[in-house]
Amino acid sequence: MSSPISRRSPLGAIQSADTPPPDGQLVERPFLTHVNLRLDPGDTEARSAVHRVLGVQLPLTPNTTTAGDDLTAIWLGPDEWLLLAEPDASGSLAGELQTALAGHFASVIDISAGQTVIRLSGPSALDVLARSCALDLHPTDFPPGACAQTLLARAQALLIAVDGTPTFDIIVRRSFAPYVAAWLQDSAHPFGLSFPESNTA
Amino acid sequence: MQFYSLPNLIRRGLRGHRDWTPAWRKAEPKPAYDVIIVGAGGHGLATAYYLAKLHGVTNVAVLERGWLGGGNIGRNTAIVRSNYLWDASAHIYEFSLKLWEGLSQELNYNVMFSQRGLLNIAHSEQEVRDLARRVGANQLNGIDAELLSTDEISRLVPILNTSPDTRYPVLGGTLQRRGGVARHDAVAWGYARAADALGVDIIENCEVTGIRTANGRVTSLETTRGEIRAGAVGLVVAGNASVLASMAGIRLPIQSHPLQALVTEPLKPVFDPVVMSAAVHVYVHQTDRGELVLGAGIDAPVSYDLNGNFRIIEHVLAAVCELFPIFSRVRMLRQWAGTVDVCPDASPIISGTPIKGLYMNCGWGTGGFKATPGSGWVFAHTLAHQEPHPLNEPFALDRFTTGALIDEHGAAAVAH
Amino acid sequence: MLLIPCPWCGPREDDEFTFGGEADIPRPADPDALTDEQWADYLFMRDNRRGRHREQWCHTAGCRRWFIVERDTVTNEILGAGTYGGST
Amino acid sequence: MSQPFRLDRGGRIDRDTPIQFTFDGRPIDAYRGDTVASALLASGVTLVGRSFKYHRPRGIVSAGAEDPNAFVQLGHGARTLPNRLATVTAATPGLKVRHVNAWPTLEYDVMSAFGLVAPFIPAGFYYKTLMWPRRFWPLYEHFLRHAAGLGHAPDAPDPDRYDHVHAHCDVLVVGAGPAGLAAARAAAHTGARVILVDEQAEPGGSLLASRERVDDLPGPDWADAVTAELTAAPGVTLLPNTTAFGLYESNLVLLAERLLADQPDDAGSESGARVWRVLPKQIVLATGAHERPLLFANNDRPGVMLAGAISTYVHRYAVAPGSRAVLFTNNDAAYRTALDLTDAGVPVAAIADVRTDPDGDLPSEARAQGIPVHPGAVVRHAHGGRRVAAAELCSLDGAPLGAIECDLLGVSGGFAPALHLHAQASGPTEWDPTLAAFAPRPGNGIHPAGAVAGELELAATLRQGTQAGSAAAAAAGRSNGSEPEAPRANDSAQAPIQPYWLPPGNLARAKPQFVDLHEDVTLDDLRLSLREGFESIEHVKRYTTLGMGPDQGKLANPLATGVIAELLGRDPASVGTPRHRPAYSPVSLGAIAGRHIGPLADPVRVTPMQEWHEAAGARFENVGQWRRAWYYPQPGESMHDAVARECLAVRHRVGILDYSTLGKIEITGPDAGEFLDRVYTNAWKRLRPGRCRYGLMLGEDGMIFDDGVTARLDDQRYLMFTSTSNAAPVLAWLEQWLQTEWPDLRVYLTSVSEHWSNIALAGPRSREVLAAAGTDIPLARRAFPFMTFREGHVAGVLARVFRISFSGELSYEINVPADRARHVWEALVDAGRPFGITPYGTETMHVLRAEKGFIIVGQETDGSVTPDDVGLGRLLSRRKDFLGKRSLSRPDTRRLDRKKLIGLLSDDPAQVLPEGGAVVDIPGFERPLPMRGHVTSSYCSPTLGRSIALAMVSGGAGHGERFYVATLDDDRWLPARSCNPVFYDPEGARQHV
Repeated sequence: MSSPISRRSPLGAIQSADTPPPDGQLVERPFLTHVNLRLDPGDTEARSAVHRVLGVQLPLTPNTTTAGDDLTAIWLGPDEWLLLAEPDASGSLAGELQTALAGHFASVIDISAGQTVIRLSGPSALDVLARSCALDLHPTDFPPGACAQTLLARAQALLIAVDGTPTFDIIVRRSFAPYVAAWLQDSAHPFGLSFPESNTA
Repeated sequence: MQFYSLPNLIRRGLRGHRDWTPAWRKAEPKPAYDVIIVGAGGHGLATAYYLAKLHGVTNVAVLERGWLGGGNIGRNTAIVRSNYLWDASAHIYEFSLKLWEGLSQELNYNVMFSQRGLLNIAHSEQEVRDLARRVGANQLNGIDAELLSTDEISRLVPILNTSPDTRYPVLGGTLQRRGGVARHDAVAWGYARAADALGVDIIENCEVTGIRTANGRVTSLETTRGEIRAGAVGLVVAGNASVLASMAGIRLPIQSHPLQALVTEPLKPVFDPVVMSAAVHVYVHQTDRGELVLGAGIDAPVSYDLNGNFRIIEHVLAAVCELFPIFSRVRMLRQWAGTVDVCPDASPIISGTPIKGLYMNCGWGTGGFKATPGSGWVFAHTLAHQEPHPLNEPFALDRFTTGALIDEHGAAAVAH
Repeated sequence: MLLIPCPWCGPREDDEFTFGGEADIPRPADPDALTDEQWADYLFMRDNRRGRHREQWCHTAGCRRWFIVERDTVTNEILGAGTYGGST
Repeated sequence: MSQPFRLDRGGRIDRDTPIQFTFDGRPIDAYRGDTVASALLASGVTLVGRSFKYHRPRGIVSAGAEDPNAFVQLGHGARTLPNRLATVTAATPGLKVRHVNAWPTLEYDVMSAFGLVAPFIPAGFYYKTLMWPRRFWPLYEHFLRHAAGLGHAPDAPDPDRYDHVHAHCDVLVVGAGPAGLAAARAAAHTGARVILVDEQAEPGGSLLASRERVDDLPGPDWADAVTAELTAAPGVTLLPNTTAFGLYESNLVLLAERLLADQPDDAGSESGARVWRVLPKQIVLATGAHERPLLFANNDRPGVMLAGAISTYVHRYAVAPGSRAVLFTNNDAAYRTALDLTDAGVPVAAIADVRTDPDGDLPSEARAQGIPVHPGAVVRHAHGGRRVAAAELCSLDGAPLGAIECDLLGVSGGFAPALHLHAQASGPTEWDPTLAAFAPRPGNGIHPAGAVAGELELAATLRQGTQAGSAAAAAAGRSNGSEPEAPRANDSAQAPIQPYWLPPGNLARAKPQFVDLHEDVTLDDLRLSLREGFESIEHVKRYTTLGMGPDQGKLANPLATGVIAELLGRDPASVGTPRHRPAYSPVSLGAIAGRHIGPLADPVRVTPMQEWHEAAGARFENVGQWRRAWYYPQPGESMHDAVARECLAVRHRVGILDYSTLGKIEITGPDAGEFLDRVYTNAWKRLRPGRCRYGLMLGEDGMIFDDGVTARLDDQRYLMFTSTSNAAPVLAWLEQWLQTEWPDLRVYLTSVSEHWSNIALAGPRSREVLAAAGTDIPLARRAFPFMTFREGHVAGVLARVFRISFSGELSYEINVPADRARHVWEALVDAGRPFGITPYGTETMHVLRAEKGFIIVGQETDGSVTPDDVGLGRLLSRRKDFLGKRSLSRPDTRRLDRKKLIGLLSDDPAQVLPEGGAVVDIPGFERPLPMRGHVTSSYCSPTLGRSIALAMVSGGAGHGERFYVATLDDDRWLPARSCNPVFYDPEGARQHV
């Protein structure tokens, strides 16, 4: 019974071997590694242990991120972070952290399959998001490196300002991805933006 | 009391309507009353009327902080029905509905009670089950209730979107043909006029600032127009029950929330019955003026704020446009909020209190208007006999201690 | 529409939050020691104050933290906010 | 071109672009830039509608959103727009405009008969009659309803979509008149982010109809220049055709932008709309003021217009709304109109001025132009039917001054600030005696400027606007120290107005004098209201319907305040005005709903196997936002057939269920066991790693809140399953206790619901299927017993396999990462084929669990059910406290006659009892009839070959007790007997094999 194990992203990207996400302004970035990390920020030992594994410090300032070469640490709460890494890191990353944090009151949980990333970029990105997002994403209030958990229309989402293009990564739970994608698609249409075929769920 | 009738209207019309007299006197507070009702809303005025009419208690004052009928009776969506789940609720609401059916004649005031039918629609299998359970219970309680199929619903309200392709298709519903709507302000005015005619003093702009007691018994009320002694006091102050009760050191199992409502521009008639959908928190009917009146869900946070909440309006109108696609181009005219006092079981408190002579009628949540006549009737009985009528016995304050709650969340119009 | 000041995320629109009711109602240490009246008071009775009101909120769609807000229930003006352990 | 009243020069219309639309089928010539109203006036159409109650002929009164009369129906069919104002609707080619509320025609409206009986149907007449005979009310009401109403709703679903935008800025300027333009300019000067909105098609407001010069430019040119400047400025958003309709707490401002339809259609330019949801840091309120009408007999005749509106039509649209004018005023503004008309070549036959010595600059200029001015004079009566023919003047003491012929009667009773937005959010207002109107007080981030602040002179307005703009920007944290110089204007000083509410002496008795034109509320109606004790302004409003029309009483309410004050002999400030409510101008429900309709109405949550289910022909049911496979009918199968087949497959072979929607929460930390002990009714600390346990969660009121299996993954990690619909509530509930009550517990909660898909294999052959699919987990009964879990590979994917059962059969719930779930599902289906594996849906799942007497929270329970009530008392630990425990010892929860879960078997095995059906001991037709309980679940059980049901009945029931269940549609009683609620395999042997 060993047909090759195919993976399916919520927005329809199907691939057996991980490939880098296509360029574009409105695309899914499927199969990235998502690890949820909980620990007491006061436990400096634990934090440096994490630093040793990740190569970046955990952001302690609310709604900010710290980015390494192939990994971003995203603030989710005073004792909660999301680690977003390249696809192949899955499993290993969580494993290394668990080992590194042995003996500490901490929780490391791989939730890669539970959510996906939608990348929206281009000059009209702010206008598109303004259709579903109540936050002020103007660069003065939301510069690159900032992140925010909020609602897009009626779905929870995590927004990350990636660069000043502007480019945003939008992280949504798996079962809400088609809804959020449809909203973005509908909002982006007047600006001539849309998902590539493979992503229109 | 000047009798209202077409001949009188014409006779006085010929004289330019110059000799109509006030619907109720602007009474001055006397030093003492046998019974003081706090709150000149529908329930308070109805209580005073039935006290005078049925129990011969006429030395009664109704105190109102602002203008008569300025509370929830002046802000609600005027829906009348009795299809509640539990026996206790069913009995009091059905009793109330029977009073509604003769109210205009009883008060010689046309409250425009219109039994155009009330339709509850279900959007999920469990909702269908719950509605069926309610219909079953209603039928045993002698309340008219019919289970409707989606087809029957679309025949009854053709403009309702009953397509299976909508996000939450209509899977069925129930109809109470005797349900309907009434002209809410007229109810307050009609009771006020009739009570006044029986000698009840209605005192507006008279705010209660304190409740005095002696040896566990209420003795008098401090008001902005002086202290007034009272044999018995009935607090009927929707939206302020906790505040008044706290003056007597009583804590209530009540939280106050804003309830949103709105009205559209007037249209020629497009549909008849009241349509309610608990799942999407909508109830809508068309007034005699042609406006669509829509009720929405309640704000989650405790609040006494009466400025509308636009978010709730957005949600409700999205649901309305799904249910009634032709209303999408109709326009919202006015939006407002009322304060609903909600009990943990979404049922009211009509009860004595630890303080002798002090009675409360509160916690009606979204059910208050439809209960106005019945609530006044049983509360009058309770005040007159110093003990509850069987109809309101189950709605005692101590049910929250014993645990004998009457959970009507399912039957209440909106999710609490 | 309220702007709720999350102690961590700053002011956000109220639909990101869950209202948790009146604050400062600690769960009795030994419920069995209470009379039915005392238990009912903990369970159901509320101040439901008109004016200054201390209440619990959770930033459900955000950092998932519960915190305390002090608000005027008549004007809905936010008077302060604080974390558990912190103060308002 | 048949535009007799079009001036041959001037105006801001585009004379090079003639267009044509129709009014009641009659072609109307116009120019681009016209409103429907200006075009109708240009064509000499003065009768545009019939009044709401008496169906009196009505004409255009204003040039804006305050018009009480100019309601028309635009377009037809699905795109029709009822009750739109001709005064704010742009004239577009092919637009079909129809009158509302008249039949058969506007000219000959049968319902104008109401006018004849007007004396007998005053305000509130319906409260006094139509009560007898009682059964006739539906008839009366039918007639009332059809007489009332206004436009017609569309007859088909709305083809248009509506846009929603969230916006943020430092300064929002509402109104682009002189004050607003100056304010926006000043704010932009600081680099602030500015949004400037105006309900008109072009910015400028009163400047567009002004005679004055600003910074040495004609008013309109200056407005154009500033508009260009602002359009070019970075960070400034200019929104014409946009009405700020609501101001809410947190200073949330709602804007409705009218969009030109992509392709011109017969609904005209208003068919599309965009709602802006703006959260500004500061607000400049520059909404201007509404001119007040004046009272006199027949003051509602077509041709009676606001003086300011006349000037607007002359200047902006090059339309002279009449050929011979009389003006009636109590202030200087009307003189400006007189001069405008004179310039336009329209003779002004007279100006009646309430003031005895009008001597300001404007009056003098008017006199100099030879316009007859009658000081201390009033209009007492307007002659004419469908159009005013003459104005009858008299002196204040009633001495007749004769009737002066005219077809245009301009009135100006002073100006009432348009403070609606401000007042909606309970902003403070106060009575301004010099204006004789209420004006807003600044504060709370709101800066009023210009006419809304009571400033009627242009130069001062521009200064005020500039200051307000700078102040607002500064308050928003944007300031560069310098404030731009305020624009200069050359307007003339204005003499104060003289309030004029009631006509003096007997003039006040003349009929009819309309206070609210839309609602047909007359002076006599107000008198009647007060006479009958309805004195509070809210009582007057509700009794007479004053201000309740679609115009929201913009003109009527400010007038009514003064009139009522005078009738009561009270100070207007104490009379007040009816509470202002959103929306300032009506907004379509669709525009407010925005994108939240159709496919975007609400999230549709699906599992990774959705496409497979669809391909397999599944029918689906909504479970909250989830869409779940309900059953899989094969060709020709009814639901009953399909469910029967699926049930038997599970009982005799093997079935596969997509159970991914269950909530899953990982509970980690040293105190995880202690935490579970507190939230579950049973004990957890001693559960060994690798084992599972069923848990019951109560609310503090002791009622069942949720149930599910929790597994101990390792020493410090548990995985909790919640019911599908409670996934989010349970997590929130657990977090609340953890964070607010038990912060000392070292526990972390993480939702993994979406990461793990859950595939349930159920049935005697499931072990073989799992083995065939390929797994490294030892499956032997002893190696992997019931109520344990193992980690290992299934079909090559790392999985958590739980040996738990919701069907009572040998069963494995296989959790795999969602992105690989489809692969595993297909592998299992392939592997299962030789064993006759059958996919089953939620309906079969329900039947199977009912056969086993397993409850469903929310179906057997309803928030008033305790564990004892459903026979789960054994799960209540005596040795520890847990949430809800104390409530179980209250008198009512100890009652013996509480409703208990029982099994019910109808005497007729083929009869499926109705779910929800009432259960009684003895049937009968007396009402009320005592009820024992109700049927909670009822199915045809293929396994048992008969119907089964679960019910909640008071006191419960032993075996074989007689009950009757009422049918819901045909008054029949179905006999049934009670039984053990576990209908199948009561020993539970099958799940242990």
